[in-house]
Amino acid sequence: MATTIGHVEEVTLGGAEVHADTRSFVRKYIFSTDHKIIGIQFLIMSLIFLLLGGVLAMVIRWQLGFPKQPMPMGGVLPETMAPGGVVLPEFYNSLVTMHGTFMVFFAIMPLLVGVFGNYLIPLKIGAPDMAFPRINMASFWIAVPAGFLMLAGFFVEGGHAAAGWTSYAPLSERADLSGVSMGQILWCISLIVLGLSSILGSFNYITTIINMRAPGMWWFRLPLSIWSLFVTAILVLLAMPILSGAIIMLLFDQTIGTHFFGPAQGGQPLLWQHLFWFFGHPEVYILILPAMGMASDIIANGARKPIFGYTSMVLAILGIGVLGWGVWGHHMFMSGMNPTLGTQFMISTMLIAVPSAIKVFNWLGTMWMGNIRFHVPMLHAMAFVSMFTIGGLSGIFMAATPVDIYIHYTYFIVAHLHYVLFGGSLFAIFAAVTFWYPKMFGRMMSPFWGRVHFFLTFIFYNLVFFPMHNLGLHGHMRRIYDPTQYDFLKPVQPINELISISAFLLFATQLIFAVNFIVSWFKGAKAPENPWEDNGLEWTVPSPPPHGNFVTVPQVYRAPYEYSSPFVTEDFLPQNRELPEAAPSAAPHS
Amino acid sequence: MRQVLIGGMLLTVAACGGGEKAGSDTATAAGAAPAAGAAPTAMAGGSVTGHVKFDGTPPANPTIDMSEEAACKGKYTGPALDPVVMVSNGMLGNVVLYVKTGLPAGQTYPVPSEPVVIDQRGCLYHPRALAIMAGQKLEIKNSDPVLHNIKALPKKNRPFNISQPTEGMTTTRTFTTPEDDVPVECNVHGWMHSNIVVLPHPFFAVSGEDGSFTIKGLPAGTYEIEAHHAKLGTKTMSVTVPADGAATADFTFAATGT
Amino acid sequence: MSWLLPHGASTFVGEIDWLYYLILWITGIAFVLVQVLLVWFMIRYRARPGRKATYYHGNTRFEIIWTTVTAVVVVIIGVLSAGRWNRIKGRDKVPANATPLVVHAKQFEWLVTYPGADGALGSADDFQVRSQLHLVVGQPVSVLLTSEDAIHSFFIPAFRIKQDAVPGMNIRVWFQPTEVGEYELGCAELCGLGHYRMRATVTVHSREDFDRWARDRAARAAN
Amino acid sequence: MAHAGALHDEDVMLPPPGREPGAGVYNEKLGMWVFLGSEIMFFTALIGTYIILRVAHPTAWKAPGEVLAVPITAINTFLLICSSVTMVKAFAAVQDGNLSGLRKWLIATVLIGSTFVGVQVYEYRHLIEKGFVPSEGLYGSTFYTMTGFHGFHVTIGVICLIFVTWRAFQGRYSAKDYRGVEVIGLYWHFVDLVWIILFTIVYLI
Repeated sequence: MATTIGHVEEVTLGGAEVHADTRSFVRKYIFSTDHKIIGIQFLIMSLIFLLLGGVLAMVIRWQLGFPKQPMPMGGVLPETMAPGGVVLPEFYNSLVTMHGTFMVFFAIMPLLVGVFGNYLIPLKIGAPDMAFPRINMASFWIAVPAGFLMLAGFFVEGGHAAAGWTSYAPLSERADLSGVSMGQILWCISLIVLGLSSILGSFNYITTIINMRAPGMWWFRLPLSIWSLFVTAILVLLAMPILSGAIIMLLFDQTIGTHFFGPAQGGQPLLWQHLFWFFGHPEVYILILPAMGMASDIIANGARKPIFGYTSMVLAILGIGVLGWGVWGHHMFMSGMNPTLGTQFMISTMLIAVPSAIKVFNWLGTMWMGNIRFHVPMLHAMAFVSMFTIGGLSGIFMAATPVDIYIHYTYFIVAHLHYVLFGGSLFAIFAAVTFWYPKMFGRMMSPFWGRVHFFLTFIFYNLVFFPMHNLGLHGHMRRIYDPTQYDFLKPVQPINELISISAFLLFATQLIFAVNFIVSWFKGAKAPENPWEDNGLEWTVPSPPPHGNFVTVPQVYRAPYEYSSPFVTEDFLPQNRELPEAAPSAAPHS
Repeated sequence: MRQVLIGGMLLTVAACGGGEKAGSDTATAAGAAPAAGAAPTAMAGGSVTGHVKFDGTPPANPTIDMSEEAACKGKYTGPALDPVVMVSNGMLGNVVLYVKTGLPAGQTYPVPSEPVVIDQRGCLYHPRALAIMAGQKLEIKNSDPVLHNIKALPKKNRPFNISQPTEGMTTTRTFTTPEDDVPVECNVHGWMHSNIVVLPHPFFAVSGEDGSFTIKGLPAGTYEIEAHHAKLGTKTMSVTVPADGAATADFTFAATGT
Repeated sequence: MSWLLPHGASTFVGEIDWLYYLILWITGIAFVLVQVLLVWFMIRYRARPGRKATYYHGNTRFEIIWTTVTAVVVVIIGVLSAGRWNRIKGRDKVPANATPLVVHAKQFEWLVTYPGADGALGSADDFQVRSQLHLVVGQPVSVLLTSEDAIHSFFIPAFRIKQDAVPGMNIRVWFQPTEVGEYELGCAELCGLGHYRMRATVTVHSREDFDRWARDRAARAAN
Repeated sequence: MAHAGALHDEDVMLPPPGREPGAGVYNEKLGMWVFLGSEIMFFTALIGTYIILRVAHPTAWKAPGEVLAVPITAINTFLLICSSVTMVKAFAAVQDGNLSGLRKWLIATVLIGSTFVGVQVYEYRHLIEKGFVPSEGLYGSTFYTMTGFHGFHVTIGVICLIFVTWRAFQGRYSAKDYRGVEVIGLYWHFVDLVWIILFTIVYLI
């Protein structure tokens, strides 16, 4: 039976299809409604912001490692930022704020949700596109002006927002306290716009996953990446409007003189923190759940073995998605919130460690008795497990409220969040980009340079962030411009220098990735349909897949991780391959 | 490798910086606009000179506890005093004197090219009171090896809050609109205060330690001169300046203030 | 690069440091376990030609074991934390004999109001000192934290005490220094461009030294 | 066998054909339900803020009717409820294939919705003239933010309704395909519901 899907008008069976894609260049690559193009657009945008966030981090590290010394080539900065190359304290605060904002909202979140949510969901569930392709396009083209608004803040008088990425009121809303007015307003507007983009994206994902799964793609046959993106989309959908509402109130406080967060007429500074973290803690899981899901896919692929405990992995994702709403107060243990409330938040925080631990053990279980292939995505995915473990374990110190009294607001927190966000999310992103790159661009990335990039990143990354734990244990506060102002911090300044030098090397290492990414796009070896011998539906179509993805609607017969199945000679078994009746179509779990 | 990466990052940030600098230049140009509107009159040769005296026992100036700022404390042999009322030999310093009325309406005057300097030395502002013409450059200097921030909270001009973390830093700012009193403060050292009068014309002076002052460049005419002290209040006096001659105006403040 | 906490000098040091070292042991063991297993699996189960991985989907008994063990361990840590937390931060736990102080945080100074000779705040002999906290060894103090402008955070690393000062709120925090010496108080919450300079000296005196100092300061303030 | 949205003989009021069973409703309707989840959270943030601030500072609020004109808003509330009724009528009409009824009731809904916004603008102007502005304490802050964002939602709803009406005149809806009418109806009822909550907590308590 001949089928037409999307714009693919003619089909010849036997593998090669003939395209009659009549769309213009602009419709095809710029204002495209194709989820794959939108995913790639998000990829380019968020990698640019990742680079910019990294640049800001380098300036921060220069100042911390070598306080008040002229930065090499820093003289090109204007005197409102760094006269004579010496970073000013107000610029330092902007750097810290914008590094966080760029990385959280414009790099990691779009990389995970915007890029892989878009690219993987329809392909992996066997759908031709998203449920609402035009809304999907709008989601990207709303994110772009948000990015420009955020960048514009650097060019306005008074400098960019400087109250931290958490923008605690009242510092953030009073120009007389921060010296920043326009920058903070742009920050607010940009995030409101970006929030709209995220909400449009997420309700699209949810609808798509619920309604557009290929026949046979039961809920418990969904790959874990899709499960995690599904729960993430729900978190984005419900958390982003809270942030938007809070930021709108902050913006009104600044511009039209309302009194939500300023104490002068009864407003409450802590209210901002409650609202921000009520969004912010689900946000933390938004930033890690898709990473966990994609790492699960890649680890099962690399280990050539079914994922260990698929059901408990799904339950852990759901558990995190639910418990994640009840732990926001652990960001506020020192805020003056009622200590009894603090105890409750501590208990809920302790409990959320359980699903995370289950996932780590299951990843180990997946590798156990496997036949592990050390391809570049697998290297990154294993580093993800290792680094996420450190980030998870260091979280327990902070969840224990008495210990948190000491380490709250110190570099211990900085170390923890970077172990989760860089060691966790970013390693998983590297794994995912290198894994799905052949599908996205139809070419392979260089495995040699991939390995070089991986090992150097792994080493320098740990040299940068591991010693930060020790700084924090020494009492080193975060967001301080010049640690040598404190006598008790003078002895640890050499650690700061080590971290800074390692950070410069870490940044330089990322250029290897950038070059590999760009060069492979044009010069890489042509990618076959299924270079990693994976089971997912996306690997059953050409690389890159045509518009409309599947020539015929795939029929799904089994769970996504049937590696090394005894029913076939190969060590993989795609979800849509039909086996003779004799072989069971779905292996039992557990 | 490291230089390459730093270069890259600086290039990016430089792009941002360029824009900001252009912005502040524009602000300066706008500030000079009233002066450039009509053809500015060349400075005339008349002047007002005089002294500001202080009658009675001056009130004791508050002692400042600089013990947590060793670098500043070291600049004083005795206890550091905040010169709220600076009197020596019966003469009062830090009084801002300026032409209040008498200048022809609509007349504009060239903006002095010399900047007005405010120096942060020994964790105090020098001078503690100053006058500046709208559009004239205010040069802010840090002569201390510690962080100072300069927060100006004008009502009619753009507020600013900038920092100077290192010794020897200078930063330039301008005010665009005349304003009676712009308070200036440092938040790192809560005792540091100064007040700036922003004027539409260049006919102003600040009395020195000996209480003397000279307002130069006035055309012949009768003017009302106002003497303003942040603590002791305001006094006015009418003087007639002959062409290319000097008029005298002596003010006397007393302990009771206004 | 030490995993030991620096020397502390308040009554909270014992409680907090003990819990810290307990968690360090627990997480240290978990860390070693996971990393060793990871590396061992990498080596032991590396891909070799002609070999296939074991077709194995999981083991419910293992899952139950490690879920239970993790849950029990974190709940134990939680219970141990709750008691300590309450003793340190509980609103009814401020000792009755604690010396009252007011610490008013403003950009970028700590203004400390001492009760003077009568030991009570709000009387005529109170005096204020900028960015200097003077304490008596062994004497608990009860600090009322207020803020003028932004949120600041009162942090004395050596005393293991930290508390935000929030504008519009009066937050009480107490502690008891145990050793004579000089320490540092810092602001731990970003409060503006001078945040890094918002520092104060903490001096713990013997009772006699403190009285001498207080008399001297009170006299100076009276002038 | 084709994907959703392709124009074939399938019933477009059902989930995309040839797919694993999902929510049992067509995509647009499911999408709107999900999107309303997001809207609920947005208003939760605003209303939650209002409740927290009001509980902490009850004296910052004036007695009902002292500043705000309750009668005129009560009439306005009644109007908005009526517009939900006309929306239901429009929906019922299109289900029966009564296209003229659909147009009539959609126009009625647009008119009533616009009147609601108009009355709100009038009320704002009146209040601001009286000196009750957004910077007027917590009362002004929360009042203008909550009712303002509700009014913004109503305005968006009216714009969408005008679009749907225009399409109704173009004959784009029928008893077989009335997705647009049903989806905007869901949104409209939601906005109405939020107003009933806001009217109660802002004007009456």
